[in-house]
Amino acid sequence: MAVDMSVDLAGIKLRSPIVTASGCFASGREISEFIDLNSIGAVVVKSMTVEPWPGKPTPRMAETPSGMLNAIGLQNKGVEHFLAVDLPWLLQQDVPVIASIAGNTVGEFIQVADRLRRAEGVAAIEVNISCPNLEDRNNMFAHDPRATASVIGAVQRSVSVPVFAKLSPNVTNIVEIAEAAVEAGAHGLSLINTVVGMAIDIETARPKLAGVLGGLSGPAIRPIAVRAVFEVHRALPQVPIIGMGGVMTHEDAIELIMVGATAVAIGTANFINPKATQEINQEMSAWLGARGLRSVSALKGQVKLEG
Amino acid sequence: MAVDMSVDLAGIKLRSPIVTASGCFASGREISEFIDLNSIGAVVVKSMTVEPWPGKPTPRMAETPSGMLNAIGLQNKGVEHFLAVDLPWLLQQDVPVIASIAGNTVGEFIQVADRLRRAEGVAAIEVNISCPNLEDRNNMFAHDPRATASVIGAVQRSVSVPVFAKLSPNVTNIVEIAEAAVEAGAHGLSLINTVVGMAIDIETARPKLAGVLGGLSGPAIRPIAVRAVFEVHRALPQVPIIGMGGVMTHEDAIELIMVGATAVAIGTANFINPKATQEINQEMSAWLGARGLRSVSALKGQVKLEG
Amino acid sequence: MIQQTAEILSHRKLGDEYHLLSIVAPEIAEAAKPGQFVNLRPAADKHFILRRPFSIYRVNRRGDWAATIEVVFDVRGGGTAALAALRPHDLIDVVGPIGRPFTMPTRQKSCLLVGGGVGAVPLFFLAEELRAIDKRVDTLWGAATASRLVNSIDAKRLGAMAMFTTEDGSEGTRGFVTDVLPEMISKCGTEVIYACGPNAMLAAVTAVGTRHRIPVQVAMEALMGCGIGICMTCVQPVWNKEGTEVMHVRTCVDGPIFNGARISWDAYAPKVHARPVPAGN
Amino acid sequence: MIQQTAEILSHRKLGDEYHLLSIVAPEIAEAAKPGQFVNLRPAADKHFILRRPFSIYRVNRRGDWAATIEVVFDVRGGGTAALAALRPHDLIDVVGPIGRPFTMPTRQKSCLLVGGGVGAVPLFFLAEELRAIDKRVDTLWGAATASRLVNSIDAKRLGAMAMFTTEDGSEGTRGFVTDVLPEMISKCGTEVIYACGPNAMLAAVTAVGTRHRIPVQVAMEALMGCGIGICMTCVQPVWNKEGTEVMHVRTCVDGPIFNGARISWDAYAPKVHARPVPAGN
Ligand SMILES: Cc1cc2nc3c(=O)[nH]c(=O)nc-3n(C[C@H](O)[C@H](O)[C@H](O)COP(=O)(O)OP(=O)(O)OC[C@H]3O[C@@H](n4cnc5c(N)ncnc54)[C@H](O)[C@@H]3O)c2cc1C
Ligand SMILES: Cc1cc2nc3c(=O)[nH]c(=O)nc-3n(C[C@H](O)[C@H](O)[C@H](O)COP(=O)(O)OP(=O)(O)OC[C@H]3O[C@@H](n4cnc5c(N)ncnc54)[C@H](O)[C@@H]3O)c2cc1C
Ligand SMILES: Cc1cc2nc3c(=O)[nH]c(=O)nc-3n(C[C@H](O)[C@H](O)[C@H](O)COP(=O)(O)O)c2cc1C
Ligand SMILES: Cc1cc2nc3c(=O)[nH]c(=O)nc-3n(C[C@H](O)[C@H](O)[C@H](O)COP(=O)(O)O)c2cc1C
Ligand code: FES
Ligand code: FES
Repeated sequence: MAVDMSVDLAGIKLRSPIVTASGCFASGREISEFIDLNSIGAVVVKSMTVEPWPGKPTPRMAETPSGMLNAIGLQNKGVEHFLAVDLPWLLQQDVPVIASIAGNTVGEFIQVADRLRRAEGVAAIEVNISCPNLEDRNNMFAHDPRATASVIGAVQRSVSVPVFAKLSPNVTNIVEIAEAAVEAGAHGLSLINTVVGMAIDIETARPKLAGVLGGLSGPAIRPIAVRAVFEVHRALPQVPIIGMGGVMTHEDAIELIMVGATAVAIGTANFINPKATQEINQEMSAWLGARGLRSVSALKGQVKLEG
Repeated sequence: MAVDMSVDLAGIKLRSPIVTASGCFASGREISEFIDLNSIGAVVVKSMTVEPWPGKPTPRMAETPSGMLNAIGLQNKGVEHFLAVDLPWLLQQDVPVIASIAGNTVGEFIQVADRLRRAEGVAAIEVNISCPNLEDRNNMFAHDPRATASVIGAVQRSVSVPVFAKLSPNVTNIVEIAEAAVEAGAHGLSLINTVVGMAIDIETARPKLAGVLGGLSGPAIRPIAVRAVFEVHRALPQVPIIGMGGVMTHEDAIELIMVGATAVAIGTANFINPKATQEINQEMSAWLGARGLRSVSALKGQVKLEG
Repeated sequence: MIQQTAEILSHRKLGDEYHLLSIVAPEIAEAAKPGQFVNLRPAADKHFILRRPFSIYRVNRRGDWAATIEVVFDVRGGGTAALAALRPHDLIDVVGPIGRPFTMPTRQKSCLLVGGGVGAVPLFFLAEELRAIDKRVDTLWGAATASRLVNSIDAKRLGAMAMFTTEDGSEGTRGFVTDVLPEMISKCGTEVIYACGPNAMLAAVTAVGTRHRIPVQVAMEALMGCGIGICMTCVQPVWNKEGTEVMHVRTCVDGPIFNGARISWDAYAPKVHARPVPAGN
Repeated sequence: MIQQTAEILSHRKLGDEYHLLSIVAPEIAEAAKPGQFVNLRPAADKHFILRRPFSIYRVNRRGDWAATIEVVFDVRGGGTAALAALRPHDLIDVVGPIGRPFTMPTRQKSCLLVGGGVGAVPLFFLAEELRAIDKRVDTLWGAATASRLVNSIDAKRLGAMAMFTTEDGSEGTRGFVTDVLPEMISKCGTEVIYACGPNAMLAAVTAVGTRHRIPVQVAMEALMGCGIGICMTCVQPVWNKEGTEVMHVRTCVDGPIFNGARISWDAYAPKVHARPVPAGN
């Protein structure tokens, strides 16, 4: 008896709960040499901005215990390049496309959203609000409920597809931000983005990243991701969540689903194993089958607290 | 030429910058079977409360990639036991004693501080404000600048020794909390406490911790600790910092000193290697000597950002 | 307690399921008493893995400088898998001997040792020491199935009388140790019971012992963060002397051997906070 | 690019400082071109460690199913230490061949290969392929000291003329490759230069080449998060065709071979943000 791996994510039908984490899959072309894109649930592409962004100087990466720090600076070729080159290619691959968008002002977010609205074939939009807000002393949008609401509200009014707010774990109360995003019209939530961290090369006394601070990802942050998904799902049980953070195996993905994720995004794992998404999908299906479970959606939010 | 490992921590003369992290060394008696307590800078004891606390049910621990989650619930025998049993023993060991105190109300913190004021031989007090505040819907004191200020202010007025505020990394802006603590009279800051996390046993669908949520410690969180010490030291360069979080080796300790820590506390590393504090101290001294550096204090805050 | 880097003398399988590691650790072997354990670091993995506690199966004090301790384990996860990969001459970081050992009987002459599954391990060492002080030793061994019994050949010879129970009947009596325990007590004139195994078994054995007014010493397991008494992860719910209050007592250094009658067995019903609040460590 | 678990055929030291791993990987060996690299996973450590990129030193296509690729490395940190521990028959996870290879000359006949330290590695494969298409190959090898030269015995025989420089004079001319480069160019009638080594050397070689109006192809190194083009950690500052703007171009899949004249060498002066703001990934 085959296991039903399909899930409904804010009205989008996915073949599998396993999707890609923005910025860890480019737009899928490179990885398509290793896996069947239509074996996974959706491709979430690298965050795009109105104009091309050059990103930060190098070094942009440092390895840490069970994790890595990155300070890429959202290097991307801009929304026009996405529409002209990446999207047409993706649409031939028979996999839902989720466009991640970024900006430094509400206006920039709106401009990208506007261009995407007029494009065919974008299944949903993920709003990467872990960006410095030029209009507010470079505070991250995601660190303030008001800034979060204004970006999400504006994007949501400009497009007709479901909008996911991508939350930052670097806050005192992630539930407060999640609620602000949902009240502003977010149809779903993606969490978590990277945890801000830093590393020093003690021989040179220099930061290992040219950007000084970076985003921590990988297995090291998984317990932080599980907690975030757990708390947000408890507060907003109706809101679909794309859970992510340090997922390397199908067990890790199941953990996030049990605390409330509808879909699970794979990020850093792709760097180590280009086949990670496809393999995790297969192994999750086998795990469910071995336990006589017929559909992955049955696991969602099943964590037992009492008794 | 011997290396001078001594440091001045808020007026307390320490033989070494290597101290113990509260709750990871008990009160030193067990570990004294493995190391010379007077080879380290100070013993920071397990947080104590007015009355004995039973702590949380088990399981209280779960291993995670490069880290561990704990939910001990501050089990301790109370301040009277500390004064009657632990302190007298510690005072024979010729090592400065830093008493960590905890409570669920400002009043409880004051009561512990009062008892300690009348005791001889406590070199400093570390205030563990990562405790649920019963008077404010169980919000952590450390998550709110006002609550932080009220606890630190009250404790600081009740005692005559230096007061260290132990900060939580689970906040949007740790500098804001640090400033509130210092304005309220903290002589120094200890950071970071554990990062809130969670883990599920997917076979039973139960949280791995009876307390559900737990504190993540160990190498996994080191980049978070480095960033926290870096930012707090930049904002408050005059304030002495006890840095901690995932320090396993002398290189890790040096990293924290380079971003501004005056002393470095060793926590989880003691569990794996009971000799960790002493070995890190020796290896740090050797590292300095090999580079012709004559004193550890020369490294403090030496991280190079420009050019 | 001491910490040392020790050499693996030998590694062999004990039956289909268990591994026996013999570790050269003279000082630990010298100091070790039945019921104590060692805390092993599976690998000097720079990404760190906590130590793993293992009961001392036997000590071999012949040839002082080469004196060894033996541990027996089955592969459960990452740590025991790493231990199972150790070869002779490999080095391993050991802390031990740890914990309060079994208390040797003074007046009592007739001792019954009850082991469940891998819980049988510390009873081999105990049996030798009891016989060395001329006590009568009887043994009762239980497991889910025959292959889960630890070294049943030697187990038979450890004492005057030996009985086995397996849940599937593949060896000895079908059922649980407690099904034959009362019968053994009367046959052997048991005056003191030493038990090690799953909590459910220890609770049941304690109940039987109490009914027969026989003291029961139990060896408890717990998740251990440090194994040396500094982290408070390993606590058991134990009644205070007065029986007025349940205290959280460390298994590693205040145990692992407890008076069964003092354990608050019903505290093991899983308790989980309904409204989790961020944990104070 | 393919990913496969491959078997180690052999592992030997190459001089005092370098290790040579021969890996059975027929498809990768078949597809590999000079200048390309493989991305190796040092250990299937569950706590994870990123892959490590290594130039292809040589391929051995004899006996198709057994065709091998060879990598040469020195131990720098955890990853290379793990690779240095590999034994014949061990398995390793390999991704490759990766990147844009050196461009083979069409008109030009006379090629000069310039290698600095371990940067010499990809030039061995290149030299063989150039000679296979009847090009004149001359080689210039530099290092801090003799022991840092990769396989100088074979290096001597790779081309018509071979010169060595070491900073301490322990082999060949004392100094840097650029001290003898102009002389070699005129002696050998060099028409195209292939260089691999530290950035400072590549910048200097490119400058000399440009002065002599000789195209210089450089093999660049960078920290690599993924090695397959999806993470953007490995970028180099490269002038666009028009020379109007510096773009950040991926080393792994758009390089590692670049036209030296297109690299914005002065962009390498360490740049660090004065006022760090939390990084957007
Ligand atoms: C005092 C004492 C004596 C023990 N003696 C033996 C023995 O003689 N033979 C034997 O096979 N086992 C014994 N155990 C259990 C043994 O420690 C665990 O099987 C082992 O730690 C599992 O590690 P792992 O990495 O293979 O499993 P994992 O599941 O990967 O372990 C994950 C975590 O759970 C902990 N853990 C898992 N199971 C147990 C358990 N039953 N008790 C305590 N911690 C556990 C591990 O320490 C680790 O922190 C003993 C435990 C204690 C406390
Ligand atoms: C295209 C390419 C080809 C290479 N070819 C060779 C070769 O043929 N022989 C050889 O010995 N080395 C080569 N290197 C360098 C080699 O990848 C590093 O020496 C190796 O990754 C160091 O890993 P480590 O864990 O031992 O060192 P660590 O210092 O522990 O590495 C820490 C981090 O730094 C990275 N790193 C360290 N040094 C370098 C470096 N010079 N370049 C890129 N990443 C680095 C590692 O990947 C890791 O992420 C090449 C690098 C690149 C990019
Ligand atoms: C190199 C790198 C680049 C990333 N780029 C983006 C990005 O452009 N937009 C975004 O929303 N998240 C980005 N992220 C964050 C990931 O999408 C993901 O939230 C995070 O890495 C945690 O998941 P992981 O541990 O599985 O990698 C990036 C992460 C990494 C490691
Ligand atoms: C088991 C355990 C118990 C702890 N108990 C306390 C405590 O009582 N008071 C306190 O301020 N911090 C406590 N901490 C936090 C540590 O002091 C330290 O801040 C944290 O573990 C990070 O350092 P580390 O990674 O070196 O362990 C505890 C940590 C652990 C792992
Ligand atoms: S395991 Fe740490 S106190 Fe027992
Ligand atoms: S290393 Fe990831 S893009 Fe080149």
